[in-house]
Amino acid sequence: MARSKHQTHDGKTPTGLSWSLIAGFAAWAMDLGLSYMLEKHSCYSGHHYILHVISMVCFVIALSGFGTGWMEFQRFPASASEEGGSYFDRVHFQALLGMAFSLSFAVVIVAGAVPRWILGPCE
Amino acid sequence: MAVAEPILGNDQDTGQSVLAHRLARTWRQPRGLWGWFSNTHHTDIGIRFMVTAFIFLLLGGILAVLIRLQLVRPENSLIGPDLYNQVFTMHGSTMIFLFAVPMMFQGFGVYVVPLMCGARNIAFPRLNAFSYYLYVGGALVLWGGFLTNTGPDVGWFAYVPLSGPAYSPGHRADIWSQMITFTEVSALGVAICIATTILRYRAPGMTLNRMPILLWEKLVISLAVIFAMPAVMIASGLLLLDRLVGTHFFNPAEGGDVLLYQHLFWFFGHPEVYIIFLPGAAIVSTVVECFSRRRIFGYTPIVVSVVATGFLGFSVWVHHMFATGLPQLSESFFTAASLMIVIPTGVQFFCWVATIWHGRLQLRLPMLWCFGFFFVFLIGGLSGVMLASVPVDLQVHDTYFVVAHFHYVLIGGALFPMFAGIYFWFPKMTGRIADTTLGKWHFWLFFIGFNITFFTLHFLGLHGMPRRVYTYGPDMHWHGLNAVASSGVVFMTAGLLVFLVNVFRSLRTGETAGNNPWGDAGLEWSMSSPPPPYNFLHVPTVGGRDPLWDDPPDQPVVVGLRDDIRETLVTHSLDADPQHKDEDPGPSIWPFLASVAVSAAFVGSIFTPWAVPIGAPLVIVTLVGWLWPHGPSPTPRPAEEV
Amino acid sequence: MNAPVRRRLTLDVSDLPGVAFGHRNTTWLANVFFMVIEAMMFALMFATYFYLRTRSTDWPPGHLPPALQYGMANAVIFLVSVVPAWTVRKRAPEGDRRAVKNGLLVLTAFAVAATILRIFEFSTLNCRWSDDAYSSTVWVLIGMHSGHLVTELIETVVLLAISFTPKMEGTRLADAAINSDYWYFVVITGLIVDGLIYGTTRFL
Amino acid sequence: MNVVGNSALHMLLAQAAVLHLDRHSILHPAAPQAGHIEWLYWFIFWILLAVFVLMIGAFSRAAGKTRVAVSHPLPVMEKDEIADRRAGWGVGLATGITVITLFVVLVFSVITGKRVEGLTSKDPVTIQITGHQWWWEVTYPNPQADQTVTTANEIHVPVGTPVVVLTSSKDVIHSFWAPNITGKRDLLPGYSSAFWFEIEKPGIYHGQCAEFCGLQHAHMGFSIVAEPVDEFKAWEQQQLKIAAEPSTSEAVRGREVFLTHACLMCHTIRGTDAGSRLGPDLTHVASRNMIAAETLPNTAGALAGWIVDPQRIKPGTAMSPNPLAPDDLQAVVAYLQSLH
Repeated sequence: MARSKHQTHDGKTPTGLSWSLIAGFAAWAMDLGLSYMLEKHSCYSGHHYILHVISMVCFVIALSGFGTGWMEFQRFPASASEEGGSYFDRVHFQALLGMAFSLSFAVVIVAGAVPRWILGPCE
Repeated sequence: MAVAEPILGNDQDTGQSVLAHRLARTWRQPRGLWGWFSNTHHTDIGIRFMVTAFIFLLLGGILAVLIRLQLVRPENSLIGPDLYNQVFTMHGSTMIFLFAVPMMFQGFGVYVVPLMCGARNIAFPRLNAFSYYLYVGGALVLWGGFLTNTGPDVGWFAYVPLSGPAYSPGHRADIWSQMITFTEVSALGVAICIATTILRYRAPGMTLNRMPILLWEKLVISLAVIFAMPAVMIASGLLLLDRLVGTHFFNPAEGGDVLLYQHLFWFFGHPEVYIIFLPGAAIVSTVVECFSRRRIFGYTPIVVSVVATGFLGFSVWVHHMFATGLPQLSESFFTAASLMIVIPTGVQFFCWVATIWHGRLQLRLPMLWCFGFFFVFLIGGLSGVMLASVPVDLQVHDTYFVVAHFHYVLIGGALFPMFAGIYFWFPKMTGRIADTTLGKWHFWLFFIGFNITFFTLHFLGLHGMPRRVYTYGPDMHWHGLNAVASSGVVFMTAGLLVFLVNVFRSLRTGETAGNNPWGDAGLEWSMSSPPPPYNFLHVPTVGGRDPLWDDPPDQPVVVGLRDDIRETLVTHSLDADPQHKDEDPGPSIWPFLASVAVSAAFVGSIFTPWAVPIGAPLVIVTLVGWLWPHGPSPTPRPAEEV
Repeated sequence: MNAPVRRRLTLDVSDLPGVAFGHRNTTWLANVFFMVIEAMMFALMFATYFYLRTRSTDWPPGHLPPALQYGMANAVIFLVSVVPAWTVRKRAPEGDRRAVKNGLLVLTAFAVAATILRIFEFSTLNCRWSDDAYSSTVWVLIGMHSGHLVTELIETVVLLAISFTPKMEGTRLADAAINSDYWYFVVITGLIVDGLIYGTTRFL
Repeated sequence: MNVVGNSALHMLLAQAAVLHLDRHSILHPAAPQAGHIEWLYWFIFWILLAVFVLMIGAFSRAAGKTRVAVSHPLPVMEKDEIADRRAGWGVGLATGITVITLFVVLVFSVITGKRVEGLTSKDPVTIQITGHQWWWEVTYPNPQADQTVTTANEIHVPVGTPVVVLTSSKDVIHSFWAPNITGKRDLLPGYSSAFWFEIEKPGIYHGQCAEFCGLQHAHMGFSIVAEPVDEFKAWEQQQLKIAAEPSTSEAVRGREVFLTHACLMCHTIRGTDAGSRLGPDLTHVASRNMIAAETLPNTAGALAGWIVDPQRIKPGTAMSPNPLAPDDLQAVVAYLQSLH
């Protein structure tokens, strides 16, 4: 059996990987949760911009996940094919997933921002 | 020495058969009635889940026929309002809790996942068996109640205050709530077994980026179950407390709140839809790959889609509550999320088209059902886009348009893939191939009947027919469409009968299957059909995403697992490196006894709170019996830090 | 690994250990899933508590806040009991059966004390579950936690019983370590429930 | 998978069905609120139909192009970089179009929602609807108690005037829905909410409870009578009066029967001793077209049948059977029919 250890580990650890995998999800969950909770407050207090700030901040957080994913994707090039069995291949694949998640959830956050531009928080 | 020798070329046959004999003796399941209740092998439990769930599909189907008969003409007096309310509640509860999840998630998952992983058994086989008996317990409670005129009559969602103590006296709603607890504990138990199996029991080499799509989906579903099911347990648990001991969670007169229940219920209820649909998508991906004769296109996009669907499924629950008068902007957030969840499903559809487009399509039975799925689920998904829109939803919500929509989604997303899966794994489960001619009759009867019935319901909804009415007046002009809808039932029933005939005939006279009749890539096709009790003679290793297609004939196998005890190999969650060895706990009667004790406590608590203090010690005794270490280990095993 | 001509390539795992401690243990993983399920239930009950809070103008509605003495005593017991749990968790992988036995003994004592105090705690909540939605929530929260406490007590007693037999080896030692993880969970949720019941009724 | 046939069928059935069903149909709006929603429905419908045709076309093309008719497993195809790249472009393009389409649907949906909810007025007609198992209590609140109209199941509104509906429920959750007018709104115990509509065309529109509310959920209808402003005013004035004095001797006897039997335990007839609010207000019951929440026409026969055995007509209803002597029954019916 060719591989049973992390033979190409090279001491590299994917530090940004976890962030890229959770950033999109966390940003979107934060966006939905905060917006839902603060909508009434935003209406009563008259600070209508709060909801826009939330969606923009969360959008940036989601993109940061894409950024760290991209960095790991570059640092861990796949050896031969995207389905290789080495540690590097696996991290490479995870970085790809991280980038895709971050980007997908960034799109969802944009979709959640659309109604804020059409409706006010008091509607 | 008990360790299996590597197989030598010249002695291959003798070596294999000696090893097979030893493994068969070690992994044998006990026989007889006692043995039947002690069985903990995943293939047996998986088939039991499927057969039991299928029986409840038929029972739920009979209720559906009753509903369609009652509605076939205005002011029909076939069944009165009391029975009708029980019938539609039982239909929904049976189909969701006793059929769809146990079949699609538990049944297929328990049977296929360990085989696909290359494992000798599922992780925590006793918990798995316990979950099965608990599911049966819940099913018996619900149907026992119904047959003694105590069937729940408050809808499968049991909204408060209608289901509360003031408006539903008696024990009907209690039975519903307790049945929820049974089936949810069962689903949670299996979710833990399946998730652990996928994370720890994968064959060496099956790294994260090589996991078959079916395993990805089952992992996501297991996690969705783990996060979603607690919500319904809380909802039904608080409802039960309101009803039995006089708490006031949902009583507006005492500071309780009726919308709280809806939030809790739908926080479970919408992920539930994906818990039912994703196993179907997993089967479709597997079947499409096999019968397109090429590797599935878009492995990574499909994986991303599946995981994203699992997450997004938790953010759309409020679209069931648009009519409650929440603020418009809040509702719009959920419109956005509900529309975005279309994207991952769309991506999966596009990848399936691309796979077929660039493959060589063999339209065998499982693939035919996949095409049925494409057509039906597509319509259901598209009408779902309408329901995501708040204004349109406010009109069609709680009408037959929604009934049409979710039957397209659930029958399309679960029943069609289920038949694809049954025809696909039938050879593995039984050793015989199901008859193609009968299978085609089954498909076309069912497909045509389904569309007659449920496409018609869209129009009924648009013309204002609300759900859950036991009758309607002749002046509403709904009878024509209702008669058309009811007529489709004839075809669907005929289709199901043909299927049953096919199963029973093919079991006896079907063409024998061999190991791999379809030439598929999954590890489950590498052993004889049906699989031996130890599944794999040698635990395999894997060198690609499609093991039987990618791996060379001399792909290494694992040796060094003992064959005199039930030893299993535990590998790394991400890289699938061998880590350590575990011992399968083996068959035991205790999970069955524990489930009996738990069921008795649950059912008793409906009638008296004393059932809890009396039942709890029994449960504890059985659990201790279950977990108490039996017999000495064959050799003392040193405790080492790995 | 080299492959002679007629010999099939193999991956030999006979040297791998038969038991693993910590996150590699499969039971550890199942225990994490159990804790996630229960954490989810607690989280939903917390959400229920705050949701009902928004539906009422005063809080607690028409009751005195729960009396502090037993709840606080229990909080102290929870905090101190982390020590034996930590000992068991640390010594079990070393195969120190004596330390594990003693640790489980002390842990059992703490769990029994906490359970007894909990009974008194119920009598000083200043409300009855059937009074109103607030009281129902407080009782269910603390009742749910008591359920976990008793479950954990039973589990610890069973492990303690095993630790008096020769069966306390290998996997059972790993189970004892996992039991400590679960005790941490009981302590953390207990402290959060205390904070909710005793804190938010006074300061919110 | 006959796509064209399917859509044509849809159109045909929609056309055929609308002819009869326009009294209770989403597709026959009588108010701008339902009109906006109907427009949005068709807007999304045509988009989805296009998507459906494209997808089924793609599946049919893929299947037709590559199908091989052999039953034994064919060898697996080699990896084909070029095919994969082309498929990648195809899937990417389709995904992009999907995202854009969904954003278009989202924007139009939110804008339509804003339009539907956008109606406000300083001087609306205010109607309080309270759900009961299984009928609708309708009041037109007024600061002066004697100027408050109370009726049941039949809602009169003036044409061309904004109407605000305030909702509440006495028991379980109900949902107020008149498809020709606007979307539904749940009536939740413990909550009150408001929504607006304005009817353009005079007529009688049907509505029904849309949230499952127990045994007689099916028999919880109501009607909205939209009439010109002056007719509405006249109706309102008539409703404000106390009950008419019975003019025939039979009706006088009927009142006596009413007031000496179980009737007064639940019903109000203003101007008499009957003042309970458990059941519908009967002060002007004869002015209504239907009884028992749109279950029966308001005729002498139906009234008599309903009074004697409501449990046969609407099993589970709160009204108990009244085994009156035949002439007593006739008298009560005559009295009720005099309450215009």
